[in-house]
Amino acid sequence: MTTEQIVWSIFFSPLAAFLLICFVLRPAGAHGLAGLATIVGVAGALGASVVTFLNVLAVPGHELPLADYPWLTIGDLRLHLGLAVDSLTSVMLLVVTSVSLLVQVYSLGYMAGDTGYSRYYAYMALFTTSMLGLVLADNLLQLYVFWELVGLCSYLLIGFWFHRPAAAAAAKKAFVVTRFGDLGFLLALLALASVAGTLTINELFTEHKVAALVGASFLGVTALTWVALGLFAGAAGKSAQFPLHVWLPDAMEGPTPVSALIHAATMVAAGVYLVGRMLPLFQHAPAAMAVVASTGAVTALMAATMGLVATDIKRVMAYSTVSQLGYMMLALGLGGYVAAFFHLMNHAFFKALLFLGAGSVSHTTGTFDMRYMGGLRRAMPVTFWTVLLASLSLAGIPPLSGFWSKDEILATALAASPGLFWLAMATVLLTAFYVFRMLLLTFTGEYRGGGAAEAAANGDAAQGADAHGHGGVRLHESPSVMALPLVMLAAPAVLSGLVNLPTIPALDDFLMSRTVRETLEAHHVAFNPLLAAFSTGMALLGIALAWLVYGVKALRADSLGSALGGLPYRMLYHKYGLDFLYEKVLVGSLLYTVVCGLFAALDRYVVDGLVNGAGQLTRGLGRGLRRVETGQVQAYGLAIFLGVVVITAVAIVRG
Amino acid sequence: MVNQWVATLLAGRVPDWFVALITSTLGAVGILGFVLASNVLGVWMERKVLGRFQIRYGPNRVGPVGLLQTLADAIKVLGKEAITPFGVDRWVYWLAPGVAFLPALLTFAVVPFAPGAALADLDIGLLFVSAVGALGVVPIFMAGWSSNNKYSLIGAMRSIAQTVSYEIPLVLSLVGLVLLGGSLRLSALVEYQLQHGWFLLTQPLAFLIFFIAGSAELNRTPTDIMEGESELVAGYHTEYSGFKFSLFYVAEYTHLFAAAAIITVLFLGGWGTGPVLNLAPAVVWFVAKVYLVVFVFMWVRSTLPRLRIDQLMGFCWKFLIPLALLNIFFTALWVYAALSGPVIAVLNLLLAVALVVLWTQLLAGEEAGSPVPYVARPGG
Amino acid sequence: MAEIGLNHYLTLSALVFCIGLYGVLARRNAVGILMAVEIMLNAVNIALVAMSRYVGPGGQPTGQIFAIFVITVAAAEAAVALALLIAIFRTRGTVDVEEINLLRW
Amino acid sequence: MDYGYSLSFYALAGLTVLSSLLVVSLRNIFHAALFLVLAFVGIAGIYLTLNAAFLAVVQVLIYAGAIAVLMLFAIFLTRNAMAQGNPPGRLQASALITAGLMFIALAYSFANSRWAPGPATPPDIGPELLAKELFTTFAFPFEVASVLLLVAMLGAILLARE
Repeated sequence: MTTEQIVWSIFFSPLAAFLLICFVLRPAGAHGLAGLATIVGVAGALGASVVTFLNVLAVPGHELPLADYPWLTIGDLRLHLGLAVDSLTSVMLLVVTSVSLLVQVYSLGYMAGDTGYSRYYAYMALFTTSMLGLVLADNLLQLYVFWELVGLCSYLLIGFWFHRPAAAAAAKKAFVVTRFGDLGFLLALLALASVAGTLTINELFTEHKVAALVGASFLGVTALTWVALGLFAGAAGKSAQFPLHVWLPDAMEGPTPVSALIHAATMVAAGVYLVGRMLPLFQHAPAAMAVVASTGAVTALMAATMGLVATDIKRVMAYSTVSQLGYMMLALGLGGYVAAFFHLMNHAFFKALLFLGAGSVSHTTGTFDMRYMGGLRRAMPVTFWTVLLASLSLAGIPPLSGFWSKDEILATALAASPGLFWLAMATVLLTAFYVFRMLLLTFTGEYRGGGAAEAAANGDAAQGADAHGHGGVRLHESPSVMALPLVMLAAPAVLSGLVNLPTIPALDDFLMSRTVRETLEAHHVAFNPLLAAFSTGMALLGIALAWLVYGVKALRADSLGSALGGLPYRMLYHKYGLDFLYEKVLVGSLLYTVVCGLFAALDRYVVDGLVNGAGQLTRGLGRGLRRVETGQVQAYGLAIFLGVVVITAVAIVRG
Repeated sequence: MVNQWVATLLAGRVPDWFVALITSTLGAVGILGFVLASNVLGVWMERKVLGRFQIRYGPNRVGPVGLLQTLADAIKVLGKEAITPFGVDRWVYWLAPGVAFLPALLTFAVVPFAPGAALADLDIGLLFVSAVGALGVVPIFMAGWSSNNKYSLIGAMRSIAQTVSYEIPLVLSLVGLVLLGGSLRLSALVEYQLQHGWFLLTQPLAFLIFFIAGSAELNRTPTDIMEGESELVAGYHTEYSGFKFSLFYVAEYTHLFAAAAIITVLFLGGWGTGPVLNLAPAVVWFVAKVYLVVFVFMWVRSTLPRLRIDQLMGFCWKFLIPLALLNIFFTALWVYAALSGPVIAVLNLLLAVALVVLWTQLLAGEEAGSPVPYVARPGG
Repeated sequence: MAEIGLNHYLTLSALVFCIGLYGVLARRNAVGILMAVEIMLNAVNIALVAMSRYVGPGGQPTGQIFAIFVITVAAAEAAVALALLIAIFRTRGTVDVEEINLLRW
Repeated sequence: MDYGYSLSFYALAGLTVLSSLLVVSLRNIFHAALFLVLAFVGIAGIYLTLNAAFLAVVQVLIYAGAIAVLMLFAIFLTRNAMAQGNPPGRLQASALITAGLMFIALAYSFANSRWAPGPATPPDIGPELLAKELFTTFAFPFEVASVLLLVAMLGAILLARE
């Protein structure tokens, strides 16, 4: 196979699995084979990705020359279909396919016995296909198509258990909220098409295209800034950045592997990927860069604070994800291209691991509520140790992977903006605290009853057994098909930091492919041992605080919660009231009452008025004009000859 | 001849248009005289001929062999009360007889009595004759409508139907003549006959058709259904009496003589004397032929019974018109083949016999298929 | 009294045309309207023949030929119109155009 | 100046106009039809003054002899409806105005038109010339007119048949 065929096979291999499931396995009733089909498809993609990665590695400049195919020509705008593979793409491919593969394997155990087993794997295959297509796209329109497909898969998978109202609502919420961001993306695309005349990513970075974008302006702001803000809006929706982050915690209603793959490792990273991809364009719009950076920092801190009080283990993960994505955005906003993707890669691994661990835990206990867990360390050693490693990595304890990438981001922030640096540093402390709060609540102390206790607390006997039918009576380690991926993910979660050590910046060199090197200003920041020591100290401080509160219980959590009259606690617990704001104020009052009222009025009086008016005008005219139709031919003849007279008179008068 | 003499006399002394007026007036007066004289003679002749055909004497008391009988009748008619029935359309009722007389008289305007002796030898003379003949139906309408009498009205309606129908074969039959003669001018047609033989010989079928159709136009007995004493009292002139009636009478005879004159011109070589006799002047020959034709008309009248209206119409549409069209077709063939007079005569004679026989068989077969009388046909 | 020329004929034609027009528009009897239509056609023919006589190079019978065609069409028109009229009279019992107005609002 | 010519023109024009006026104004439809014949004859006379003898005769033959007779026939057939005659309709006043305006428009147009000057002496247009033109130059219109007549005849028969 040629290089190009291999690249295409990355895309087509999971697609083949999806089609196979949809059109062969499901109609044939062979639902059990769906998991195998997807795993084989994704494994094929992984293999091809590895080969592609090696190919890219071997090519100087780290870009594969690939042909593209004409698609549409609209005026001067020429659209084509094509794949682009450079170093960034190849890294993303590896991350996506490897995490995806492990999640699929894990799902074999997690989803076993679910009625929607083959449907689940069909969605997953489609998602993997779309995600790979998104990563591989060489132009923004194609990227947008897969972007939306990914969003669709997210919707379908969040609402996978659609019979649960909460899942259906969460799916709807995710879909609607990300649509807001995608509107910006679409507008940016249209602006690019009309101003720059191309949507091919690498073409957009050429000097005269940038000049054209800078030259045009709207409302006193350059088109480039608008485009950058539009793209960032899309990215913010997808990557759950403030204020569009509200959908991600709710998205945890989906199956846990879904959360691991889509809402932790890959899809939510798509926003970061988009901004990173377009960073050569963003860097010409300082205002947009500032927006990206500050949004990232604010999101990171805010999500971390909310993570402090969440009782649902997956929600803690979700806030953590939002927070870490904020880190990445912060890095990108400050020009830390490599740092962002370094962190993205590391995060994908350890966060997937955390999610899968949480899944494993809930699989055993029958609940996601940490208040009913505890003491699982002994019963689930594999889960405990892998999750511990991932947590340490997340907290940024050297020499785990999280430390290296987070430190790079912090260094970048310190160099660019002290204010944002301190926000990020505060987040480090909070991150260490909430992740160990989670760890300690789940794995230490006494077992607090699991799903049965939760049901009893809620006064609902029927919910005694969780969705998977596990009574949660006998604590046990998860089956090996679930434990194995945990172990396999633990390796990169620990080690992936090594690809970009301060002394051996291999990733750094690799990611700076030819195009990026030509178009992007280098923002390499030297390793700062002092900073590293400080941040590690902060992380350790956070861990120590968590230990004090939840480990030895030197500080009571209740008293902390009621500090300052309980106001901070309640504010955090209610997510700063954003959901209330959105649902009740924005949607309920503003949207329903004002906007919808306006549109309803518009529809009723203007649109209907036009339609009815047209009808009534016609009727009225007809009612009036039919009097002319006397049925007497002579009247018509009279009109004809009067017309002749008038025409003659006009001809005479006008000479 | 008289006109020419007058014209030379007046030439140069008065304006040209005045000369034209004088000569026209003189010609008209001459024609009027001839027509009136012929009327008087014609009425006597008809009564005498009919009488002889019916094996009786006819008029023989007034004047020698009853010659003055017409005058006596005229005096009697003029002396009668001029009745104007109640409810008539007065103006039309009064005008109709006068108008009836006019078209017949106009026909004579183009008739060449002798070489150069026509009041107006139009180059479209034949067309003029047809046009004037077509006008003849108007006074019948006037009389029939204005009389406020259903017999009159029905008579007039029959007259319209019959006249309009028979006009078609009448005109079509003349096309053959025009094809051969190459002109519409009556005198030119006469000249042609004098050179190439009478149309009676070269266009026998046309003569037959013209004679029959002309007879119908004249409302003479085999075809006088518009008067039909046995059905309609007296048709369109039921309500007329006295002088007005006599005007209709005169008009009828004028029509008769006009038709005879036209037949003479078109089929009998006009003033031509024939190959042998050249003793008398052309006018005498012409008038003699006219009276001969009139005699034939009277002969037909006394011989044949009156037809029913549906028979009459069917005869026109199914017999005369197709034959007239065929005659045109074959004549055009002869002209195209540049055949000369005698050959055409022989061919057309054979053709006429063949066609008449064939068509008669055809129509007879058709009639045999529908033995139900016309009037009894449902929905007819 | 001026020399009779083209304008005399054209004026006559216009006058007769407008008389016919009045008849078409103002009278109620369908037969009367048809007669008025014939008068209008004849007025046009007068103009055509006068043009043939007075306008353009001599010896061109085009105007007269056109008049002949007009007469032909008029004959066809009269025949069909009267047939229609009789059909209407049979079904509606009237020839008053103000009563034959089913095709109205 | 040719008084005879002028006199005949004015006489015939007067006859035509008067007859036409009576046609459109008489309430008695039968009288109107008779005046129609008179108007046709007058127009035939007008043709004669224009050296169009053939047309004059055709006029008498077709219009006076056929069309007018057809009108009379129609009057006879619909005589039940003829009792009310030919009364003026609703539109009489506006028709009068329209016709007057039309006459003004036509007369103005005629008076202000520049015609190509014609021959001083009347051209001699005999039946031969007309026939030649009709069957050569205008052969196609002639055939079309023939078809039209045929169609009209069939249509009329079909319509009038009970």
